Amino acid sequence: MADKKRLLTGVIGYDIHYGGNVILQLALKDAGFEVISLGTQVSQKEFIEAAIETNADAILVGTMYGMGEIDCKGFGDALKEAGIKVPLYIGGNLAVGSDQMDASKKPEIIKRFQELGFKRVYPNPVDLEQFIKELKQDLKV
Amino acid sequence: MADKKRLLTGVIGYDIHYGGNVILQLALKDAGFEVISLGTQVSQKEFIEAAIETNADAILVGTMYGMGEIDCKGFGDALKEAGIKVPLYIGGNLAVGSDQMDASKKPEIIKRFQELGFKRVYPNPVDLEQFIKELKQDLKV
Amino acid sequence: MRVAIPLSQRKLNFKNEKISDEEFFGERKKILGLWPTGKEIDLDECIAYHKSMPKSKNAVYKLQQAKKEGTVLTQPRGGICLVDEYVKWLKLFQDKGKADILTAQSDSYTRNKRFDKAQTAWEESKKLGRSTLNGCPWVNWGLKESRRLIESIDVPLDGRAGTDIFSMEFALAAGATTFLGGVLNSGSYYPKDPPEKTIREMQQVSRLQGYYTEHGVPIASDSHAMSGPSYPVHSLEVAQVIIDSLIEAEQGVKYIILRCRQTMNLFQDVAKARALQALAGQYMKKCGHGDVETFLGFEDWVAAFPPDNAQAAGLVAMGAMSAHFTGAQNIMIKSLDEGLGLPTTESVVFSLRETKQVLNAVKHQKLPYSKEVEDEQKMIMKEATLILEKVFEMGDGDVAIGSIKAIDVGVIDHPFSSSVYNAGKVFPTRDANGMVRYLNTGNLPFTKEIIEFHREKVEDRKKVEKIEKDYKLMIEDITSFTRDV
Amino acid sequence: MRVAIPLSQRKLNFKNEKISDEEFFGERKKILGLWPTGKEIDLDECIAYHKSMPKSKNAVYKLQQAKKEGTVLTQPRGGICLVDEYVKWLKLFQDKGKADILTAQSDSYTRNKRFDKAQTAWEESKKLGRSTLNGCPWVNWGLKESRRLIESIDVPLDGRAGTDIFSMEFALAAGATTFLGGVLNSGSYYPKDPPEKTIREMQQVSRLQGYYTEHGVPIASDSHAMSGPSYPVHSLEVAQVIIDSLIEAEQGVKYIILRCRQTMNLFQDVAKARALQALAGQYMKKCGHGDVETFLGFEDWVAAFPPDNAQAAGLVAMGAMSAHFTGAQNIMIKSLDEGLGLPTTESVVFSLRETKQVLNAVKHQKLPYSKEVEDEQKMIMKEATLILEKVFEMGDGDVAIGSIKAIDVGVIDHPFSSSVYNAGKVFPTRDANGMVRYLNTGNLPFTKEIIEFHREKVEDRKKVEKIEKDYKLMIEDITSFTRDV
Ligand code: B12
Ligand code: B12
Repeated sequence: MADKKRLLTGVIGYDIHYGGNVILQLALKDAGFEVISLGTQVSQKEFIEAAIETNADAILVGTMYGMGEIDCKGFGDALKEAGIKVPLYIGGNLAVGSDQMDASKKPEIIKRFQELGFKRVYPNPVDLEQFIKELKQDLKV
Repeated sequence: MADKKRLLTGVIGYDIHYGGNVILQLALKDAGFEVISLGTQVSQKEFIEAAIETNADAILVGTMYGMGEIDCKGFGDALKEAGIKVPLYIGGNLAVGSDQMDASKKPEIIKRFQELGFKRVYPNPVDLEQFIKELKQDLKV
Repeated sequence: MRVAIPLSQRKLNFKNEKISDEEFFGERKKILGLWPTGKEIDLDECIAYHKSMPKSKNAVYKLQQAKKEGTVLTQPRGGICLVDEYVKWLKLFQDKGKADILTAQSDSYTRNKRFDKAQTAWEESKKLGRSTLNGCPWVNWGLKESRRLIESIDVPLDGRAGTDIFSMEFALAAGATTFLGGVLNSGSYYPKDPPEKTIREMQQVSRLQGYYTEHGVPIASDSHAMSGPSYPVHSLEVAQVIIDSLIEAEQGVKYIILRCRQTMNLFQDVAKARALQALAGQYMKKCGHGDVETFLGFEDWVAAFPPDNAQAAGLVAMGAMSAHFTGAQNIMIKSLDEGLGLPTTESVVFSLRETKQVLNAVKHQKLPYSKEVEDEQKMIMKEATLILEKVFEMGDGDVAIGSIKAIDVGVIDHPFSSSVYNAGKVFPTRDANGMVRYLNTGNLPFTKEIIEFHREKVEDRKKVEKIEKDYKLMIEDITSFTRDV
Repeated sequence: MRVAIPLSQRKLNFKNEKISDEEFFGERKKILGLWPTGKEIDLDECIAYHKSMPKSKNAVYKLQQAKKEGTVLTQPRGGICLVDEYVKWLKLFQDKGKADILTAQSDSYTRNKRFDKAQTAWEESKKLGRSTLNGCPWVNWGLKESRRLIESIDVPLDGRAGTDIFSMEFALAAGATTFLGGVLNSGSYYPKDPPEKTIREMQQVSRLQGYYTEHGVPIASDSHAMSGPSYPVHSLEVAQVIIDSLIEAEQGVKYIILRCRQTMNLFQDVAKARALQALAGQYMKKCGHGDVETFLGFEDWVAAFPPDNAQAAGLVAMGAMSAHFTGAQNIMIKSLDEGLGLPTTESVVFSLRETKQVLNAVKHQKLPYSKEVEDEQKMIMKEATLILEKVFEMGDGDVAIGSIKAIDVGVIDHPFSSSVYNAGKVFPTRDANGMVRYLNTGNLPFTKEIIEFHREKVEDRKKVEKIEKDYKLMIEDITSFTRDV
């Protein structure tokens, strides 16, 4: 148990889509991680406080309802300010509207979230195996 | 019975789509016409011979399988040659391919068939009531 | 990290009883004061306004007609924040999609009373020329804009705002005639709120609907249970809808749409719909609400949709078939873009037209009698009755109080619910024959036999399909509908 | 004007008997001589060629596997004359549409042996860069081009050429492994040919398929009845498919797809499919063809389709549901463009993906037992048996001769058939409950009770729906599926 990497996860803003997050947690646990869940409607502040409290190795933000970009404004900076250096990930529906989900829009959306401080960005549909592979790589497990 | 207009109808070329023609016949009979049916796979020659034989007041050509334009080449001229002056109509699928059925293509298709000698041209979907109205107008009934 | 306050530390200072006029109007005043537009609403004027509307724009009359004629009214979802744009959309849905009822859902900020955030996003959207809000900010719109939306259409509008009472005030004032109900459902929308808060808010919402109805403007409440990424759990859904209906009826709601959600199994859809109607009838009568008129509403697969339009179209048509055979008066459709994001108008129109075609094609058909379907119905009724009776017992006859206590111990439980007050022990899955079963019954008050029945069915499937872990089963259930064919 | 030659003036100088080698090869020689490419075909080489093909490209093996696994193989229709273009199409259907079997239908000129006209149109198409032919001109293509088409794909190809024996020679030679059968069906493709001509040609076609099979290359024949603008007529369809199968089997065909066509009523689809399989089994055994392996094929609504893609998508999904519940091994789909014209590739891919999604969604489900469905099945079997027994009686035990005589008096009858030899007295319609019935039973050898049953059902509908004239009923039946929703 001791050497398990600890992941902090939650759904940001006013979003209550919890189903995907539950599945994500199950998959991460199966992949050998310790998972700390903050549930839904998690504010930036709550993420930051929990990250400090739990000494998490990474923060995994979920957002489904399309308004995540507004909710994530200044997130990277706030983390820096709090002295948190662990990598920040986001996955889900990263914009409002099906026209925004086209593969052609992905690079632009990813870039926008990277600028907000996210290390890696996963617009839906997410390949969880791929994500876990990259996460392990980043965390050197 | 005596004053009923006599219509000659059939499906041209190698086309065997008879269903629509049966419905057409039923509708025309209901509208007070006498209908002479030539069935399917009717050649230009058969139409012309029958027109002379029956002294028909109009010729109604059906075509569904998309290749009707090839089958109708020179039809107008052939009728003229045979001294037949009654109006010639065509209806159905007037080209091969769903992309040809777009409303935007209609004027072009109608023109092509008019040049082949057709008085009026009805690309699918056909409004039978509208057709019968126009037919009655043409035949002054 | 975030924990629920234990029940012992919470006060349940209310009952399943009609809210007094005083309390009702006092509460309204508080709510309407939350944003400047609140003062635009004058209840008497609103009722007069409704009465001046054509009857064809009232959902209740239309549902009654559908019941008489045996037809299914189609209804899309949706909502965006730009009124001009949304007027165009709704007209398209109505004229090209032939929608019988239209919808305007409030956005997530509005639902959470963050009118400040909604205002900013709305302003920004106007600048951008596209909606950055995922719904309709009724409160920020104010009465004039809200009415302009509804006046632009010829069919009834569903104001779908849940326990979001301020939005509902506006949607009602603007002419909407049907609303999202769902007392227990709403809990999931406010994950940090204890159930008593949600239920209390729902009472206010229902009371407002009842008020309109009492003043000659029939309003329908759409009672439906929570949904998640995969199958609905039948008996729990039935029990929840009935609890919702009872709480709503107590406040004076006289027209309730019992919402039945697609299972992907036509026969179980029918069994559930019949169970729901039969049991709702029993309980409404028993609780003195025999005068409430219920309708059956159907809802397309509310769980995860495939991101491919063609695949989505398959599920949409299946939903339409089920809606017909359940005998529903209304079907809430999903757009082809459901799995992607807020839909394009074409995608909504497509679903509407496709749904209507299927409904037309099966219009005259009846489901042949089958004892297997009847047995399935009986099973659902038996399970739901156990839940309902336990709830009444826990509340000493008060269904609202009983529900709160039941949620606390997991006698009522929502799979995948975001509420921190939710037990989260119950999960759905299907068995080897494609019937939805309980993967876990958690603390549901079921008999040993029932628990055994579900367990056996699930174990059977695990063997047949060679799946060992439960969570793999859950992922398989979701992905089997969403993955590439 | 155009009249059928009376039966008394026609000679029926053949039997339902396996064609002798001599006759078979003699006939082949004649046919292959009709166009220069004919000499490219060498039977021994073709059989060797088939044996060098991967098993996964043989439809029979794939159907057998589907039977074992309980899956439904999807298959689009289609055909155009430009090979390069069609290769692209087929690959799309296979890779994006996930089609399990692909199709290449011959065009209408080729079917009518007008290879001269097909040649001109092909040349012109090459110049235009778009196909002006409505199918594949196998004969004009010749062996190399035909093989190039089939070599480009990884799944079996259906050569769908009916009694068009020259096309079939080429399609078989090129690697196709399943074909359109339908002895009586084919009559409608050659409206001026008396049935004995069509049947004789079909015998040759079946003999060729049998020849390949006897030499170790299993080939499947797809037996299916005629279609028109509206509903299929069940018992007639069942009888026809069985007659076809018997005539085909007599020539050595060992694999037969019993094709069952969508009625728009899931339950009647199932009843018909069961009736067809049960009765086919009985007759095949009775006639000494117990060794023939049959498969159940399903076919999307073969009648008039709506010209709107969304509406079409609804019918396509309904077809997929029925295919599953009938227990079919294969479904022949319609594209979303069916009601318009030869489809775009997107439209075919959409239908394929939609179909597969529905099949996946219901994959594990079983149809609950219902006596009503069983009664429907029994009724269809009873009627079909009356037709079949009459045919055998009229042919003194010879089903081919019996069929010809039966067609002559309308004991076999095709609604809306183009054949001048067809009685054309039988018409389908549906009853008030959406079940397909006979509007007219014409000269079908039914008992008074059966005739009365159908009449009553239809009269009942007429009353309920306030339709007086029969032909208005027929138009209503067609337009109810094709008109704007
Ligand atoms: C179920 C559902 C709901 C349920 C949620 C219940 C619950 N407890 O979860 C209910 C009914 C409550 C609901 C409500 C709403 N919903 Co909703 N909902 C859905 C639906 C149908 C399925 C979501 C789901 O569970 N998918 C299955 C799971 C397994 O997938 P997932 O969520 O995408 O998660 C996966 C990945 O994203 C990834 N992942 C998740 N988190 C993370 C994090 C990281 C770091 C990584 C790497 C990966 C990752 O892993 C998961 C497993 O594979 C979707 C549409 C769809 N997708 O089919 C709409 C959808 C998400 N909802 C939507 C909307 C608009 C709403 C509402 C705002 C509607 C309204 N106006 O009221 C409200 C939201 C209110 C709120 N405050 O949030 C929109 C979002 C619009 C957009 N983005 O353009 C969608 C897309 C529907 C649509 N097409 O319009 N919804
Ligand atoms: C049923 C059908 C068949 C049946 C026909 C049986 C029969 N006895 O009629 C069968 C199975 C035999 C068949 C065969 C083929 N078919 Co077909 N068939 C159809 C289908 C599904 C319905 C046709 C129908 O009956 N419609 C209903 C009737 C009432 O409508 P209608 O025919 O359009 O007729 C109406 C109007 O056109 C109008 N009308 C008709 N004639 C006239 C004349 C005048 C003057 C006027 C004003 C109006 C008028 O009145 C009618 C009543 O409203 C259509 C697709 C569709 N539409 O859904 C394809 C379709 C017509 N067939 C098609 C094809 C390609 C074929 C085949 C060539 C396939 C092949 N390669 O083997 C063969 C044809 C062989 C041949 N030699 O002709 C294509 C044509 C392609 C194109 N134009 O681009 C279609 C469009 C399917 C498709 N999307 O690919 N077919």
